[in-house]
Amino acid sequence: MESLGFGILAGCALMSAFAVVRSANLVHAVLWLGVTLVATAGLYAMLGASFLASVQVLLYVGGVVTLMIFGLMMTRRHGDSGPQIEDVRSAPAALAAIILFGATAWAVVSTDGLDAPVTPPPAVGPAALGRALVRDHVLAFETISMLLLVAIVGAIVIARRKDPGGAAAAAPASAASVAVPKAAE
Amino acid sequence: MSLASCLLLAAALFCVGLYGLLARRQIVAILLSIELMANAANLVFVAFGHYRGGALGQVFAVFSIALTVAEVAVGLALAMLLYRRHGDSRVELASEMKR
Amino acid sequence: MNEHLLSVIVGAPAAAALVVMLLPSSARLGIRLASLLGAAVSLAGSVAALVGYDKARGGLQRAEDYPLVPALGVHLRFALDGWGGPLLLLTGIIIVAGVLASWTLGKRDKEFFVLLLVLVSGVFGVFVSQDLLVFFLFYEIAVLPMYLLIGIWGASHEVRAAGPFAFVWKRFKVGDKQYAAMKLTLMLLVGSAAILVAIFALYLQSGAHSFDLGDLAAARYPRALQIAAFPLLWLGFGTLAGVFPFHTWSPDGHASAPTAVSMLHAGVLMKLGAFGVMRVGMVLLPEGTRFWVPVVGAVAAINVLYGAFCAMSQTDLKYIVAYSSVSHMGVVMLGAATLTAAGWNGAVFQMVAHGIMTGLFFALVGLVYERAHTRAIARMGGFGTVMPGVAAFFTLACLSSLGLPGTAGFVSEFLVFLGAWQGGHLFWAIPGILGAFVTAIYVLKATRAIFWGPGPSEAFHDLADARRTEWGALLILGTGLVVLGFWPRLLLDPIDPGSVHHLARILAEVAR
Amino acid sequence: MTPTTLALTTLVAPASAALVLAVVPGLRSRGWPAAALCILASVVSLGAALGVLSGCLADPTPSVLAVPWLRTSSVTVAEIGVRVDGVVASMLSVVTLVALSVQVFSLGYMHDEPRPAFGRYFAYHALFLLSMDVLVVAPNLLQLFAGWELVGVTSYLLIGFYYRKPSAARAAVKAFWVTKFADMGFLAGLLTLFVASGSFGWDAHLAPGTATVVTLLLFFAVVGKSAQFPLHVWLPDAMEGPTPVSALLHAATMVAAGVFLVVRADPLFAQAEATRTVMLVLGAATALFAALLALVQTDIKKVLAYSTCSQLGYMVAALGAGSMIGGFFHLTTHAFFKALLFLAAGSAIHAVHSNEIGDMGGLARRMPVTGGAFVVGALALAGVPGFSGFFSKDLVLEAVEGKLASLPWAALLATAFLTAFYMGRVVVVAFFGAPTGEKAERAHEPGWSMRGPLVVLGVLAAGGGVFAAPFAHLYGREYHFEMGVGPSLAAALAIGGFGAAYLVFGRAKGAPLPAPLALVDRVAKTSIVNRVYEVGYRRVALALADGLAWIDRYIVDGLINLLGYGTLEAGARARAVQTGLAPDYVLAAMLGVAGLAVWAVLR
Repeated sequence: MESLGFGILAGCALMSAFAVVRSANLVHAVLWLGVTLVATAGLYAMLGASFLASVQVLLYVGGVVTLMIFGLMMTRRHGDSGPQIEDVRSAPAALAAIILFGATAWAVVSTDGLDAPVTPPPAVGPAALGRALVRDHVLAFETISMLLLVAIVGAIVIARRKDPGGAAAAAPASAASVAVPKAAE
Repeated sequence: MSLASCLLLAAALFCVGLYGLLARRQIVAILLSIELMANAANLVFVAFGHYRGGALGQVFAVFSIALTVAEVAVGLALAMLLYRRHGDSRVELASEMKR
Repeated sequence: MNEHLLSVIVGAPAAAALVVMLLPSSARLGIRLASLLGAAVSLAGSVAALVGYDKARGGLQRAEDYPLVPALGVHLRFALDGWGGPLLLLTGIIIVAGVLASWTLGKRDKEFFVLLLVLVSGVFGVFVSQDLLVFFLFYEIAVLPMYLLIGIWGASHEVRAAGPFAFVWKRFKVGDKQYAAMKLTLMLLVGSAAILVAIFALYLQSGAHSFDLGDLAAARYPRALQIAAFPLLWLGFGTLAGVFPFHTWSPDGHASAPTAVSMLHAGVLMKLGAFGVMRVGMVLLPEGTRFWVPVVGAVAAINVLYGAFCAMSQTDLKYIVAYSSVSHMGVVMLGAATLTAAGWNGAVFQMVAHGIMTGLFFALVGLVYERAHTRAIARMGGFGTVMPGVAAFFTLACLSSLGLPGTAGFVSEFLVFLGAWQGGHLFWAIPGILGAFVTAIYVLKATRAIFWGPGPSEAFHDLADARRTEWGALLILGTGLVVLGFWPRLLLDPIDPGSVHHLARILAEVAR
Repeated sequence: MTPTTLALTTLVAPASAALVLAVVPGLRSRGWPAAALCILASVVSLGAALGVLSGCLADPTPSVLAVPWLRTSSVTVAEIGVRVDGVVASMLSVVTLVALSVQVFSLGYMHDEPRPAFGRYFAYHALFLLSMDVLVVAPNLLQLFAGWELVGVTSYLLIGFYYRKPSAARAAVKAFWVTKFADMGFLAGLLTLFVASGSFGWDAHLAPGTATVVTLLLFFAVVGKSAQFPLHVWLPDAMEGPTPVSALLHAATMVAAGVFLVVRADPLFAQAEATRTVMLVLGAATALFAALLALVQTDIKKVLAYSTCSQLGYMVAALGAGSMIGGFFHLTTHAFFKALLFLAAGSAIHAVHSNEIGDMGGLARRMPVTGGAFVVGALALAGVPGFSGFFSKDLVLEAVEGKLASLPWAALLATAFLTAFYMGRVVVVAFFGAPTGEKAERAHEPGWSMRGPLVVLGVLAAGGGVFAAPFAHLYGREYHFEMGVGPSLAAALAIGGFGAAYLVFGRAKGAPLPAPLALVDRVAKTSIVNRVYEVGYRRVALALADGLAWIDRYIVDGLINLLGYGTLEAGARARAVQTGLAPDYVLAAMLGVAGLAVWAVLR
């Protein structure tokens, strides 16, 4: 029963991954990504990482995918909805991917002793995970939070519109626009 | 539902993401592919966490997710810049360094 | 314990360079005096080292040892052997004369003197360092400033594109000072690369776990390695010594270099190459030496005649002197190839004698160029009337370069030919003697073209003779030539035990 | 004062004079002080030389004072110093005496030179005397070689004294090149001698083969320095130098250095019969050849130059015949009368301001001392009995008589006649008959400084024969003279020569040359030998030099440039790989990873 569930989820994940990569329309690509993430979340649940599954769904699918959509909207030329993608290096890219997959697959298959313990060890619940996070890896935990903060501030600084008289959709938030000389072309 | 199968799945996902990274021209599509590859990596973490025990797997997964989010944020900001500068978000445009 | 004379000699120019760096570039006289002081201190030190060298005891004296990288066995080890004294003296004389000769330097004199002094402290280092890696380090310090010195303060001149490789002129302008600097540095660096390979081969093979020349010499190397390593050292150092196929940097380099730089380079640096070949190449690899000596001798003979003939057809004064350096360095290598005490004494003495000769030549050429602003001897003529002093010293330098007894040139050439005769290498000695004759031809041909003949053409009738500081350089070098020519034992006495000391090991190996 | 210290003073005096003149330019540029210093040095040197001579006559045992000069592997290879024996004593006296008289003569002759040039002239003279003395007193062949080359350089400087004249510049360089070319033989001979005998001394016993090689090489140098046949071309051109220089260097002392070398190294030459035969033949040939050329020269100095060549041929022939005394005594007497002739010619040139004997005429009446001196010199040179030349030439002829089917003897006899003939011609044309132009008219006797030396040398040239006996005694040989068939034949030829000259040139001024002389004149004008050297220098040496220089600049250097060019081209092509597009780089990276994975798997 369990392996059936795994099969479905894996197939669904793989299929949607292909869709992300191959779909001509970017919006479809983003949505398919959402599907892949949900499928992986399912797998997490099956692997006993229920908390992670929920985080995955909540944060990844909710946050990242929506953010992607926004990004997509912002960087698309007005009104052209045609197939934007013309991939150019698909042949060598595919070759590299296949070779890499072949090598890793062969490695996984040929190393025996992967499934040595018959009885799976006790599952790690959210409490255990929380304790591990806060007690054993507190330093990493704090650094990650710092990193997130830096990333967000950086993103804002990078994407801030420099010239006050720019395109009409000037974000109301940037009222105090500093008179920064126009970036030299 | 053995560890090997999980690893195989992760490898497949990773390679698909890699293909996307190499083939796609839009910067957003590339970001998506990177998401995919990161996700595959998380899967491996969780799988080993599950089959070998210990919280370490999941801890890594959490951190990895956090990292990926940060990366997407900055990525999109760069995409905005590229779009604003070149009017399109194809990645080949950013080749001023070569001249 | 540690004597400090040698480190003073090596350190003085470097310290002077430091002082000059701190001086404001407006303090023109201060810069020159500081440089002169540094040079004078090292000259005085060299004289003290030469005079203080105990000839009876011979061997290495005034040793100093400061561990640098003990893990690898690299020690900053200075010591004075028979050869060191005279060569230090030569370097001291040339640097003092060089500083005097560039007293009236125009642009950016601060950097010029700093580079010059760093270069010369490298040269001092090479002549006294007993540790192979430190030897190589000082060797590089001596070679690298040349690029800037020629590239910035040099002079360009026109070389017509011709011959099968004329397309090269599309890519870069031959005869340009940057071209000359680049070619000189690149060729010497390729040589240094070969040397480095050989050094590491020796270090690893010797198992002595130390770079000391003594230990490396004591170790026994397999014959195959010696035969393979010797050409590396010979051609590596030989490039700097102007060995035949790799000498082409010398004419361009010296023609483009400013006076003091070509004095130092032709006068001293080329001796570094020959010194390297003998001190490192031959002493450490006796069997390799014995195997390759016929080739070394033959190439040296070619060097002598080839250089002399090339010099005969040059129309540019600096090119004549540059090619004559190639020819005279051939004599040095010829002496080294004889593997006899007389030959080696002659070779080292020729290093000193030729160093002084070329120093004098380039100083004079600098004077003539500074006044007449041309180096084409076709346009010169009758300078004897306006510049009797320069004419007299030029004739003296010419006579010494053609090997007139009573000047230093004769002693060295005579000893080298004597060594060649004793070694039975007639095939090298005959071109050598012919070379001396051909030298007489081109040298006097140039003197006649420049200084003799009716009064100077109207463009040059106002040329002045040498002035105060310029006389200094000429006098030092001129008297050096005559004194060494009249009483060579001043230098031969220390050189002789040095040669015997180094030769003993080779002859023992060769005899076995 | 032992003989060696005296000999040392002959070196120290000119050396210090030359040093002072070199170091104190003021002294030299004012002229007269330099002349005084140089002449003082010559007087001291002459005094010392005469002291050495008298010492030697008392006890002729040789003594040496030498100090090690070159040492290799702490063994003395060569010494420099002073050696005194019969040969040195006589040569030293001759050299210093002639040098002093020439220098005194130069006071008058060079009087109207600018002051600095006048000073420089005497500085060169001091240097020359030093070099010649170094050569004469040399204890071994190496120091002799050193003096040999130094004399060559001073000859270069003195010939080129009027360095503004291009012809003088060319002559000076030519002289130096030819002698330097020949000196290569000397160096090679020295080295072979050292390798064979372990020292540079001349009394070593060598294997016959080596002895011949060494002596032939040394003789090659003699041919160059003493202007024997193939290498004589530089001597006539050397007349570009001032006449006193020609008198001192190119008549009496320097050119005789070659003969002196053979005399000095007599023990070596004794071991090589082959070389001696070569010397005999070449000497005789040069004597005849040069005498013929002297017949047709119009420049009085050129006549004397070829005459010197011819007389040197005499000396070389004598030495080739094995008679050291003959050669050396002829050298001594020749030094006196040839210097006399040159100085007399100089005084005539100084008066008439032209070298051409055509411009001179009937000078004897206006310039009795010069005329008388020239005539005495001519008679001595021709070997008229009673004069010094007669005795020394007789020794030479006596030595050469029986050798090689007496062909050289016949040649030398013919030369004797020709010598008398061409000297007769010069005497008749220049000093007797009617003055040819107003310049000859106004000729007047020079001051005492020029006449004094003429008188001294005249006496020596006339009475030189009297020295024959003590001269022989110096070398422990007996000399007695009796008027046999040989000497009378030679005397007859000499007098006959003069008579013939008077007949041919005596009466008709400007008469066309008789048939045989015209032929010789045409041959001489072609100067084939000179042209051979010219072609050799231009076509061969310079062409080879230009060829090698071209190869060096465009082939050897070209290959190095090619390396540079190749690197730059390769660099340009490699740059194309960097497209500047990010995806390309990522793709390349991933292909690398894939490759690594495969490698990891297959390993």
